[in-house]
Amino acid sequence: MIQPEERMAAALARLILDPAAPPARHVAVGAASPIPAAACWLLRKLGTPIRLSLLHRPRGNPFSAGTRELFDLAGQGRIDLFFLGGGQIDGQANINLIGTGDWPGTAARFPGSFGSAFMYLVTPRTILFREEHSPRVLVPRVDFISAPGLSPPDVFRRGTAQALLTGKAVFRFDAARGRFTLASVHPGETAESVRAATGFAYDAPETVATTADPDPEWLAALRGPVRAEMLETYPEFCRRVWPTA
Amino acid sequence: MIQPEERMAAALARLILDPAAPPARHVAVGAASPIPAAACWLLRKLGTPIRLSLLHRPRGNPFSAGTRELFDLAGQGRIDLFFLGGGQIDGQANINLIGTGDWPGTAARFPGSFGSAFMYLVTPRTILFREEHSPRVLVPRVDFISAPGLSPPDVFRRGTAQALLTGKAVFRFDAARGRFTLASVHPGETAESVRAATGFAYDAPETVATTADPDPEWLAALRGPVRAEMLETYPEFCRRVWPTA
Amino acid sequence: MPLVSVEELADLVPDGALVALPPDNSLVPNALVRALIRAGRRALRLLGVPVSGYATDLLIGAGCVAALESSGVTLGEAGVAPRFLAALKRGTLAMTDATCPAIHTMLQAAEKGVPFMPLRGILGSDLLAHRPDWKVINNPFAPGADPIVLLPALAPDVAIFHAMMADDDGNVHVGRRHELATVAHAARRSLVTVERMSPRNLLEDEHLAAGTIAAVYVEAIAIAERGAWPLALLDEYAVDSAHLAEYARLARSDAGFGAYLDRHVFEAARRSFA
Amino acid sequence: MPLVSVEELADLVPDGALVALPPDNSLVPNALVRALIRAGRRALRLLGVPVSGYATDLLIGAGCVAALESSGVTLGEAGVAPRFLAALKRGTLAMTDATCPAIHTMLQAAEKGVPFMPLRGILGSDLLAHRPDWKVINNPFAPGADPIVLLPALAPDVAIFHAMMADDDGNVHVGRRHELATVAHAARRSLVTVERMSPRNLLEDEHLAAGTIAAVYVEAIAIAERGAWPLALLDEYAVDSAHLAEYARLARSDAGFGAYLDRHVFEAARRSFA
Repeated sequence: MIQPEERMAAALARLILDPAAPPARHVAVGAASPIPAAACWLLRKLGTPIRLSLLHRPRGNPFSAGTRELFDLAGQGRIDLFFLGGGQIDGQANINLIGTGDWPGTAARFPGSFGSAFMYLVTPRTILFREEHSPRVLVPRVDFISAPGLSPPDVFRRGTAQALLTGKAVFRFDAARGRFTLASVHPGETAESVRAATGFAYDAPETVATTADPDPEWLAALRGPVRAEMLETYPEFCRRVWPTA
Repeated sequence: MIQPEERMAAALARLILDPAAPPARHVAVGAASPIPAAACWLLRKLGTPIRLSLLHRPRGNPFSAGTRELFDLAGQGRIDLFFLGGGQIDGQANINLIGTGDWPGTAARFPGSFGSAFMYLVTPRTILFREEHSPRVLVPRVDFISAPGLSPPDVFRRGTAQALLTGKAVFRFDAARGRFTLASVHPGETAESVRAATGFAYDAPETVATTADPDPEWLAALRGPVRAEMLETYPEFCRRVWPTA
Repeated sequence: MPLVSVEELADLVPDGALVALPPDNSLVPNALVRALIRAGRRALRLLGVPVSGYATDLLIGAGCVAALESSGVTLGEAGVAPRFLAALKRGTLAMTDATCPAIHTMLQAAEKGVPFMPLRGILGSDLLAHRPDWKVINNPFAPGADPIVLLPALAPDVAIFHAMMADDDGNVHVGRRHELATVAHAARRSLVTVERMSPRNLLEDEHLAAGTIAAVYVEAIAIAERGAWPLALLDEYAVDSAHLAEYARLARSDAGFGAYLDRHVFEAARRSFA
Repeated sequence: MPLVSVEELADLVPDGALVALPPDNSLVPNALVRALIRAGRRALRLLGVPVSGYATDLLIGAGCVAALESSGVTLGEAGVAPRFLAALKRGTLAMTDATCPAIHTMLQAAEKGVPFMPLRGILGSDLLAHRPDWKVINNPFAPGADPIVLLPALAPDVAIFHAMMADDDGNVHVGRRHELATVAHAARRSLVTVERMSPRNLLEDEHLAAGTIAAVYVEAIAIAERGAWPLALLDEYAVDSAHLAEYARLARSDAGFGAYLDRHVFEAARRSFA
């Protein structure tokens, strides 16, 4: 029985490997991102030479100067890929981590913008990630922009969203058109069920692919060495996804 | 027999203690300044609670981030007093550590400006110090300004020279008038011998005082505990001034 | 360097002070935070460096806080920060949103004694519209149009944190947590709790010196064993996840939070003083 | 992380590179400097971080250097830097004068990935007139006139330094010498010599981690025992003052400097390879 988290980790791993995207030699993953971390560990365990910086790993992360060093590295363009989520994400790849209603979130308050307002612009490649796929999260227009998906041409920006992965589907983002295209739907979903759950407009091919399951080698890696690596940093996640391992 | 270096250290110590000058709670001393260092150690050993930061002491200096931390502290205004020398010093308290002739010192080249261009403006109080007292060093106008003695009113500046100590005399600097006044001449010098050795114009009282010798208590401190503290950081200086101690 | 009690250390934080606090993964001075609550401190303005968690939620719930500037407020795996959300809803907390590297940059500017520092990014974020203190200029080094954000120096009145050890001169060891060095340098004064005293000077040891914050920045020190509890202290002890989960559960309601405060802030102190 | 010989490390520094060097009191990679001279490297542009001494004078005398940016050039207690003065007089060296905190600031800007940083002071210094790359603006946060200097980011092509140890992952330990961390972060790549390898990961140790520069910045490492000689290495060995005095004496003349090079750079290597 493949867990949804395992499928999403595998889908992220395939997005990271995408040869059409800028290279991902150094990937940073935040504290609240166990599935992106699993995807990166999966690639490392399978031999892809990516440098992986886990921001909140208590020891052995590459930063001797705290998380400020991550932002400095990213400012230099030395972090190739970052993952961002959002309380809301809209069809132009804007993300909102502030809240809804009046500023600073009188209807619903999200945790805050963290590094997103900076990382989204200075990182050559961002993968948006949010498990909940609903019209509440995927909105026509975010209430507030923590970090914009698109910038005017005179604004310094190294890249933007490559894709959006949710619990139901994979979307690709076309920065030139400022629009998502449905790339695949996860097993159990259809083009129609995804359309119904998505608040923003997007393009879709006539026949939509199904997101591939991780093959047995990947599954074994996830449940073995990847889980072992993640146990210290993401104990709750490991207990939930791999309770009997 | 009192050494000239001992007399200069004592004269500096008295200038540091001057109650009319801004307080000197934290004093920084550079690598090339053994006499200022001796003055500060003298005050410490005699019980004055000044914090003394020796920039090039290999261990135990207060900077865990190298000399950059000194400049950061000074930038905040947390270094109260600094010592500066000059290949040339002029009557407006400008100092030249660059050289003479054409830029960057085709006639004579000095070592370079070090931190002077910054420290002179951000430190509330500077004591200028140069052992050689000659028309070659004390000039009407420096060939190049490493750091200016005076700044226009709109330029951020916390202070300027309090005084100038040489091997022959002590001068006070009046920033409002932009002019030195002779305060005392060392034993063996006269108002006339100092005037003859000084290239810049300055004021002098009708009767000029003689720089006081260090009293026995100060001499004993210099030759005992001060020398012991300085042996590691300034070995050549200690061997020269206190060869038989 | 005065070695004082944790209660005396709390007395050195005045009402209304701008107080910088480390994030939950790094040397949070929870013993001092509890002492601030017992001392009835009011109208504190907290700064998350660069984010906020348990200690901030506790202080807000206890009524000590008038304003918060932070890039994120969460209890991590224990979930949302319930007292923060409640105060925001009631309108009793003035919230200023930031982004992590902007907070680091504003502190770096204060550390360096410069009035501002630039930072890439941020342009196009609604944060900017709500930060009249952040300015946009054109990069003077660019040949053409190149807008860039300038952030003002931010010097907290007090930085408070917990460290592994201090020496008699007042130097304190924080190991690799160098972002704490920046805030300690930037703040007007630092108040520090430590697990223990070191018998030797920390700056004299080449290995320890690199992770040491010099006494020049430290105003007073108190010993507080397990002073970061229920959070972790580097290699020394782990986070008490069960306790944080209990906190997250109780703090959902005013009554539950009150019971938590009674038990873990007030009664615990009475027990230890008895 | 490739572990190479010192000669191979020298091969990674191209002719014409902008090379950052630490000051004489701090981890100067003299074994690598000698290898650069033996390799006949030419047209290097040296950056003193923030000042320059023995290693710079040696490279200038050996004809490896076209340009130098520094805040001061001296052999300390051994006196003036004779080959620097000779090259300046002959007009074979393009000298750019700076002031120490400006060099730190330009490197900090590169470290942070911002195009510039401000710095107080400098106004009224003739340095400014000879630095067209330094700009003065009015502080946008000031209500009135408040000129302030902006310094551009400066990213050296290569930072070279000597450290106490490295681990198998390529992390290197420099102890308290954190200004080296800034230049290592700012440079496009760092080439490092070390006294020895560490059997354990330096970043896994809370004490050592604070003084460790992460492998992400390091391109290659070579072992060079006593690699800072004749300068000091922190607590490990002291400066060889007698040797520096001999250097200062010999380097006063072209012939004397040639004899010094033969003996201490070329012959010493032949002896160790024999």
